Amino acid sequence: MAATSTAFAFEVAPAIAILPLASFVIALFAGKYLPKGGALAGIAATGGSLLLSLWIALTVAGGATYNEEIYSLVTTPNSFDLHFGLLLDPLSALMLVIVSLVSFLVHLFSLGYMNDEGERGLPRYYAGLGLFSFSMLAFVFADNLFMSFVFFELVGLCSWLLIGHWYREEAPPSAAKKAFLVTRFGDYFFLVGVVAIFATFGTTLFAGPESFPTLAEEALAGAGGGEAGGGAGELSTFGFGPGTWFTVLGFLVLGGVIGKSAQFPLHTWLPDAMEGPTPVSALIHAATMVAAGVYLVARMYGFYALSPTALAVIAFVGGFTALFAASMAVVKRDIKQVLAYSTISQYGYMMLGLGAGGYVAAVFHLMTHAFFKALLFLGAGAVIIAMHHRQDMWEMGGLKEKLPVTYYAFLAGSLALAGIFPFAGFWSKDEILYEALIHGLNDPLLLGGYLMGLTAIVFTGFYTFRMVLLTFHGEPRTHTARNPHSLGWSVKVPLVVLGVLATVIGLINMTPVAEATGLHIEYLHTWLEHGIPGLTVEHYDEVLETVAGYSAASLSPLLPAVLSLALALAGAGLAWALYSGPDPDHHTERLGDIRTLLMNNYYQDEYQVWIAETFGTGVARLSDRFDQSIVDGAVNGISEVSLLSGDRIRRIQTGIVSNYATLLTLGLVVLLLSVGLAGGWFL
Amino acid sequence: MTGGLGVGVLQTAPPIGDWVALAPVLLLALTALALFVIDSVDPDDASGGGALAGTAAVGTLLALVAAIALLIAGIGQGQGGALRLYGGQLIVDGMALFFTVIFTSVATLVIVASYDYLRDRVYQAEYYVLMLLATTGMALMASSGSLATVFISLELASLPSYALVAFLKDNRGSVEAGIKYFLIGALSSAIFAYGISLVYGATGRLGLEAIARSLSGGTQLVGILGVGVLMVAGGFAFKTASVPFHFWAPEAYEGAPAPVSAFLSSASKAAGFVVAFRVFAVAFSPEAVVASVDWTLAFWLLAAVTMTLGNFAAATQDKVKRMLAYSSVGHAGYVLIGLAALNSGQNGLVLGASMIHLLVYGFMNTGAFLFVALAEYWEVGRTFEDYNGLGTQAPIACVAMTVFMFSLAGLPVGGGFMSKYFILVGAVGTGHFLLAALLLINSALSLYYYSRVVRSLWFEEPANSIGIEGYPLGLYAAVVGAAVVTFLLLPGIFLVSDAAISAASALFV
Amino acid sequence: MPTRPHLNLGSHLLSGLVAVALFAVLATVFLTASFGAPQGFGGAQVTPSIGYAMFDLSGGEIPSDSFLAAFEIIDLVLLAALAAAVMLARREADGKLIGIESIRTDGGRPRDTTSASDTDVETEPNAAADGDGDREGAN
Amino acid sequence: MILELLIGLCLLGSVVLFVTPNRYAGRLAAGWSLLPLALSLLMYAGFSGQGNALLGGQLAYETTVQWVSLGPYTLNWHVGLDGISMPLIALSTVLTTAAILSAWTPIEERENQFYGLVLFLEAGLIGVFAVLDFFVWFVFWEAVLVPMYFLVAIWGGPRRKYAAIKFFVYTNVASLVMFIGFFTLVFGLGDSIASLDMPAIAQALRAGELGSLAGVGPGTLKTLAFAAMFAGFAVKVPIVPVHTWLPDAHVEAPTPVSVLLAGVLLKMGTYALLRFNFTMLPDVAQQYAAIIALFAVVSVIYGALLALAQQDLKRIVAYSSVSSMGYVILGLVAYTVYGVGGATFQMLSHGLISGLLFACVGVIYNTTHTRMVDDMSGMADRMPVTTSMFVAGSFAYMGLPLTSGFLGEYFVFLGTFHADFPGAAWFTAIAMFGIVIVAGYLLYAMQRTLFGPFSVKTAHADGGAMRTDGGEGSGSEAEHDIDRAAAHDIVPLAMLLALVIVLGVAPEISFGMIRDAVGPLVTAGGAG
Amino acid sequence: MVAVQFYLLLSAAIFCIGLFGILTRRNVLFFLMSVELMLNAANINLVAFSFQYGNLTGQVFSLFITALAAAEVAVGIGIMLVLYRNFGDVDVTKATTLRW
Repeated sequence: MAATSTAFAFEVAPAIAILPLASFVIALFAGKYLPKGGALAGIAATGGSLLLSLWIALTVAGGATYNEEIYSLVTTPNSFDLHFGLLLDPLSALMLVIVSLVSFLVHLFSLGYMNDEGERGLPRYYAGLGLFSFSMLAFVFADNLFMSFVFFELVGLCSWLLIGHWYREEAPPSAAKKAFLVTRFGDYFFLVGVVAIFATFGTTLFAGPESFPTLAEEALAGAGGGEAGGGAGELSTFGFGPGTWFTVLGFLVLGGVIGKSAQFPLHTWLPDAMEGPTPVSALIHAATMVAAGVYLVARMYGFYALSPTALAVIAFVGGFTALFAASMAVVKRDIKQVLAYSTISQYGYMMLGLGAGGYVAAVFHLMTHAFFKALLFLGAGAVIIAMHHRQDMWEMGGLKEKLPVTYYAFLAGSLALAGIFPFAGFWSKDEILYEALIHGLNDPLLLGGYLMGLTAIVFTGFYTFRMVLLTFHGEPRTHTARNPHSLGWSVKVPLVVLGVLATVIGLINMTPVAEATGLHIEYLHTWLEHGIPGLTVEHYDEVLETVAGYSAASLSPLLPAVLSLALALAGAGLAWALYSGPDPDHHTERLGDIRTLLMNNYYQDEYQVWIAETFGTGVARLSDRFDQSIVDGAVNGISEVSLLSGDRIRRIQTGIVSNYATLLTLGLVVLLLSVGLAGGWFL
Repeated sequence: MTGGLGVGVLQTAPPIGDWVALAPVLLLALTALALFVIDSVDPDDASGGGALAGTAAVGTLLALVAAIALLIAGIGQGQGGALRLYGGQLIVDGMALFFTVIFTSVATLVIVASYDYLRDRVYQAEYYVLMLLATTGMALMASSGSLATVFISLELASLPSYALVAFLKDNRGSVEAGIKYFLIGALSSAIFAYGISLVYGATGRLGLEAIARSLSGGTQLVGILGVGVLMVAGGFAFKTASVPFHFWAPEAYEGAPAPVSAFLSSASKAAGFVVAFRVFAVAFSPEAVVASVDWTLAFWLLAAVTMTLGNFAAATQDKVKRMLAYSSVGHAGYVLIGLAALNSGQNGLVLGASMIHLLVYGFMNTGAFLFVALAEYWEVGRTFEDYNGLGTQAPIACVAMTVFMFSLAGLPVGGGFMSKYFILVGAVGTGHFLLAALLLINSALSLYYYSRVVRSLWFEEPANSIGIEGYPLGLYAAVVGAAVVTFLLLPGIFLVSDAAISAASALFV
Repeated sequence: MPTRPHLNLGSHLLSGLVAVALFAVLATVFLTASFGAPQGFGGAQVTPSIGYAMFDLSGGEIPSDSFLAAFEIIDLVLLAALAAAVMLARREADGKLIGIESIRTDGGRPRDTTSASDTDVETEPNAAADGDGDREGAN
Repeated sequence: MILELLIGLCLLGSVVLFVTPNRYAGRLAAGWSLLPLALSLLMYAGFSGQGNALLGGQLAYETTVQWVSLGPYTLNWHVGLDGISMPLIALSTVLTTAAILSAWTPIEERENQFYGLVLFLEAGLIGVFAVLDFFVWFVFWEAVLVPMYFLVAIWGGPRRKYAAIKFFVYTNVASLVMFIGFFTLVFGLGDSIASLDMPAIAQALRAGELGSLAGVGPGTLKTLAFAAMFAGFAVKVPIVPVHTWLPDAHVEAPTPVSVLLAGVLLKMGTYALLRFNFTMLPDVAQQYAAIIALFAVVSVIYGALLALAQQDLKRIVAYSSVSSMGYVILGLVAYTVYGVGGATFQMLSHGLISGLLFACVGVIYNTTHTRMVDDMSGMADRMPVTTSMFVAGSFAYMGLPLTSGFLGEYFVFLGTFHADFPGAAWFTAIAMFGIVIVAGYLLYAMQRTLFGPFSVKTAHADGGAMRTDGGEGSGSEAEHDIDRAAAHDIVPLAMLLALVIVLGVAPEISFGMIRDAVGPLVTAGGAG
Repeated sequence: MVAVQFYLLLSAAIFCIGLFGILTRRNVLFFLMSVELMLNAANINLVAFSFQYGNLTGQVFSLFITALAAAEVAVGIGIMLVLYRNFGDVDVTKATTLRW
């Protein structure tokens, strides 16, 4: 009975993604005839997905896993198979729940944010949300890298659609374009990576004995064992050593990750993407698009674990991004901008965790972040509704009394974000830093990542509470803030749900506590320990140790935890000191040039825009001029020369018959001479 | 020695069958005489030229039918070999009949068109007589078996042509064209005659096969033979309007009445080629002569220069008729490839390709000039701009003209596509890549200027409203007929290609 | 009217150089050729033999190609020359040719739009031609 | 005889349309074009060919009739389909119908001639893809030029005559070059072939029966012939640097003609390259693979850069065609199943997508009378359906997954990355960067034209139909679509888009037969 | 017996004199006369070679050439007449309306 129920659960698993796809189709074609512009279909679909995901999670919790092909795009004998498949293991099951939950809540929230605000184009909006959910869910349960790429790209499309939702204005379409382009730039490397992985291993499966991480592992083992290359003999490594080549492959895929997860230097699209409706921001930044990158690394962690170089780079980039983005968040005025940079920063932590060998920690943070960041965005959305779509924090203030539900939910999210004990973010962030530290003691690159991550905590604490204080505390600074718009249930319910989760979800993996007490309460760790062989934590740890040469220094988790908590509190305290008054000053202006630098995001946008516009279009213009003048000029030149010479040639025909006779005779003489000389008549 | 010259042959009078074999020629000549009679009986021609044109057309048509019948009947082809009449002075074989078909077809078209063109003009009888005599001369050229008959029949074709070009006696253009044509023609025929005398000097013979026999053992008189051969080639170059004997052509074609231009540029050119084919293939057969007198080199040069000059000069013309005249020179260059490539193993193919091209050219070029005749009849003017927007006024004729132009350019809307590519195949197959490349360049250019006509007809708005008065039946019939044949020769090329290639191959047996 | 010839040296003679060049080529070729002894006619009667040869009759003492066909063709040539010459040379009794007014080889373009180089008989009435006509009329 | 019926139907339709009164011509043409469309789809459904047409495969719908003899060679009417030609024929019929429908609005004079020529063009295209005898094939190859010339020159834009003659002469020269190259091979084969049957020639060539010609040895002869044919076909494709006729022709051509030009005519070039160069002379192709790949990559990147510099929507799509066709060449040179098969698939896919985009531009142009990016913005406000189609088409063009555009490119990349020739991976990786540039210019164009506040700057917009005040901000989108495109404008777009998605989701529909047809080619010519 | 080369040389000279006349004189009549000279150069050859080879072909043919020359002149004179009527001159270089 249990077996059949398990089998049935896996049979219907594709419906997790297909339900939102159906809602997409319904909203697109029938949305304008439906009440709420298709929202109900979306809510029903994602609700269904959520239930199914929970069912799958329960099934997986029972120890079952699933790894099957479900739809074959192309089957080519003796060559690569392109197919869609289902890989249901603890990681994907967990992620399915997160995604479908956030998606469901965002749909719900949208009723209040979009419908109640009299927006146009609701069918388009809900269709976009549906497609987004579909793509992300399908991405999550993808069983091969090709399928991941397919849905990774679709996620990009959806982000373009949703960010550019308000297309009648100038900024959103531009932001949408930027988001798509920057991520596409990353996807270019990803695409090369997928193709190269296909070409190298002949497969892009994530799991199983024929999967590419397994093959790579065998190849490396073979290469280590025998002089002739052993297991690598089967694989074409394009003239590199297998280890080097796998690192290159890892970097290529990482390009896509950096783009989608908005890591330095491809993070510039994300703040601009705030031009989209706020629920969309919640969806993009909490659970879907941005998470996709980190999830992808986690998904193929078995492959990355083979390459210490790739891991170190991931960790360093992550740490750097965490600090870098946090510093920019400090000076922003727009509530969504602050959240945007905090998102970048938080994903930097996840990357740091992954790179530092803290697979569980990163997944943990991915989960907690999904909840508290969704919460923060939705909370910000609620504030924005209340503020009649004003987003500048300096126009707010004192909303605590008017919007108590929002305030407390938002506060819970903020505490989680800042990493204050015992909220969710504390546990997960702390674990990442701990992993980075223990592995980093043997690796300077990791240690650098750790230090940057640690420093970022201060900034995080500061900007988080600056945001909270400016928004909710003090006196209302504008008329709107004094008379905010009231909020409906559809806004409040998601906030409450997420607020609870942000508060308690961290408790599932209290590593310091577990270490200190010896209790087996690291539930997430346990959860990820089982599943498909080769995709488990144990396996990753083993590979990290044997292949990548990671070794953990033995260190109590308590001290680092206390350190990071202290830093977070210091940041928060600074914010409190500066902004707690009824009418806080613009303290950041005292930073002077640094503030300008930070407001301008270290001029990252400028150089990227310069590359894209000035340089790109410059080269394009040059090419065009070259094409018009040289290439096409040659073509036209040939015709002109022909016609000109034609005009010359016809002047031979002077009209005077004596000249004709002369030329005729001359021609004859020439003919006689040439043939005569050839035939030797004159000898 | 005595017997070697075929005195024995002198005794045998041609059997009846041989008269039958000459039926097309005889029909043409008799029609000419009949026209004289008609003219003397009814000098004022109450029918406005109808009787004359009708008689002439019927005569050429009968000759055409006779030629086709003989061709189908296999006279002079196949096992028995060519029919040699008058002691080998005249030869009836596949090639002769094939070209007779070309001449008579063109003549028929032109005569039908002339009925309208010449309406209410004087000297109609002379016009038709001259045209028929010229056709007779051409048919005889195709059948000539000796340099003597070649020369005389060439003159028979030429002399009436001079007069026909100058037919519009009070039109300066026509007269000027006539005098130029005549003067260059006279000069060329003098050179030709001198060439014949030198060939005679080198071989002691005038019969083509006799010359071949004489040369087969090699000759000491290489230089004399060489000069003779080249001068003979010059005579043919005049007739075919090949550089440097082409100077008359643009003027004559432009100045002459358009039907005469059609006649000259199609039939007369073909006549020049057929006799060149026969003389060079039979008398100066490449195997025997080319080693010392490399006339293929000469024709190679002629082909290259002719097609290039013709096409380049045509590209920038303002007047349609003159453009066609130069393009006619260009086409002569294409056909010359057939002669230039004769020294390699594919003789039947390359010569056959040239013959096919001449046949198709006979229709498409005649048709094009007859369209110009139509335009002259309508008095719309003669430049490209004057033709603007004709497509809306006279769509049928313009479709026909489009077919001609594209077919001339070698696009697959007519037989010209097939024939041009056959020539190209021949050039490539015999390794004449340079000629093939030149053909390519020239084709591109020709496409440009031919499509200028199409552009005027269809794409441009008429500058001023042209009043087209009437749709002359004869001209239309001729133009449309030529277009239909041109078009049908695309899928139906197999009707003639086998005959042409086997007729050409027969020369080399 | 032929006038008394007088030597006119000038640049137009330059083109005659081509003829000289041709002569040089011909002379070179001819003088390097070597012929055997002429066979001659051996005292046979040449003139009657020509007659026999021309009409393709047996009886000529000297061998020759047959020329009967050529003879018949030249008959046509002369006929053509006659017709051509008569047509060209004839003038109508009243000095007027019907239909000549609408000459169309110029495309029948209206005279006002033709270019300057376009010297049709209609556009530029020719004084000489007129004078010629007068003289003819006086005869 | 079914192929003859197909071609005959088109020709008959052409003749009928020429004599149809103008006011009925559009509808009759659309109706009539359904006949070949239906027939070709039936043929597609009942397709039973196996293997490659030139390499001894089992042909579908084959007929052979002797036609002419050209010296030692017989020319036959030999038609038949394999898995490469069948999809392309279906593509031709589909796009013809789409083009005819999208012509209803813009073509307002001499309709009967227009539609007659379009059907004539269709006949020519089908002939090119169906015929297997060289000379007959060449007839069709050239015959396609004529209607195209008229279509551009009569109904085109302001510089139509220049563009038309350029197209006409350029491609004609190319044909001649190719012709010479091919016949060099034919004569080099000498007595080993008795006809110009392409399968016979291909097999003889692959059997190594090429002799020497005019003192040139077989090795050099092959290379020369390959170069000549490649140059000839390259113009048609077009490959940089012989591409300059294309933007001119596209810009000046009326939109329905652009649809056909980009959709099918360019495919003639790649189809011919596949059939001739890559099937007949695989050894030369592989010997010079890196050079050919270089041309392909330059086309991809350079074409995309040129597209980036354009302001005219049609020019953008035109140059991007240059870019896209570069992928096809890259795939062909790979000699892998995915490479060659992907190239063929990309032909189909690009045909549909570029047709779709051109048709969209046409719909916009019909309303705004401008195609300049700077002249309009916010079209989405007034033309939501067209905009959606344009967006979908653009993303397909960028290679969005689940559209055929993605798979076409992806197959090519997969196939080429591990191809045998030196530097294959590098060439592929560089070519892939095209997907970034293509996204750049298409997104840029969309952002500028479709989105933002509504405005149109044009000297002769349709009077009061377009309000250029930016509109007011209330009411539903549909109400503002005052110039909503007519249904017959949208139908072809929807039709093409549907096909793009169907092929993107279920590529086996055509990739199955394509793979079957390219299989013999790559197993004989390179690694699988 | 005069060697045949000298007849050849003579004919070449006459031929080139005729040609010279054509190239340098503008009068149609001179042109016609020059052509006659050239044709007669051919006749000299024919007669000389007839003797050389001992057959009559050349001699007979020379008669035909003479006849043709007459016919040619007849036509030529006719054209000359109409030329004169149209251009008022028999100068061949005057008629240049058709060119290029």
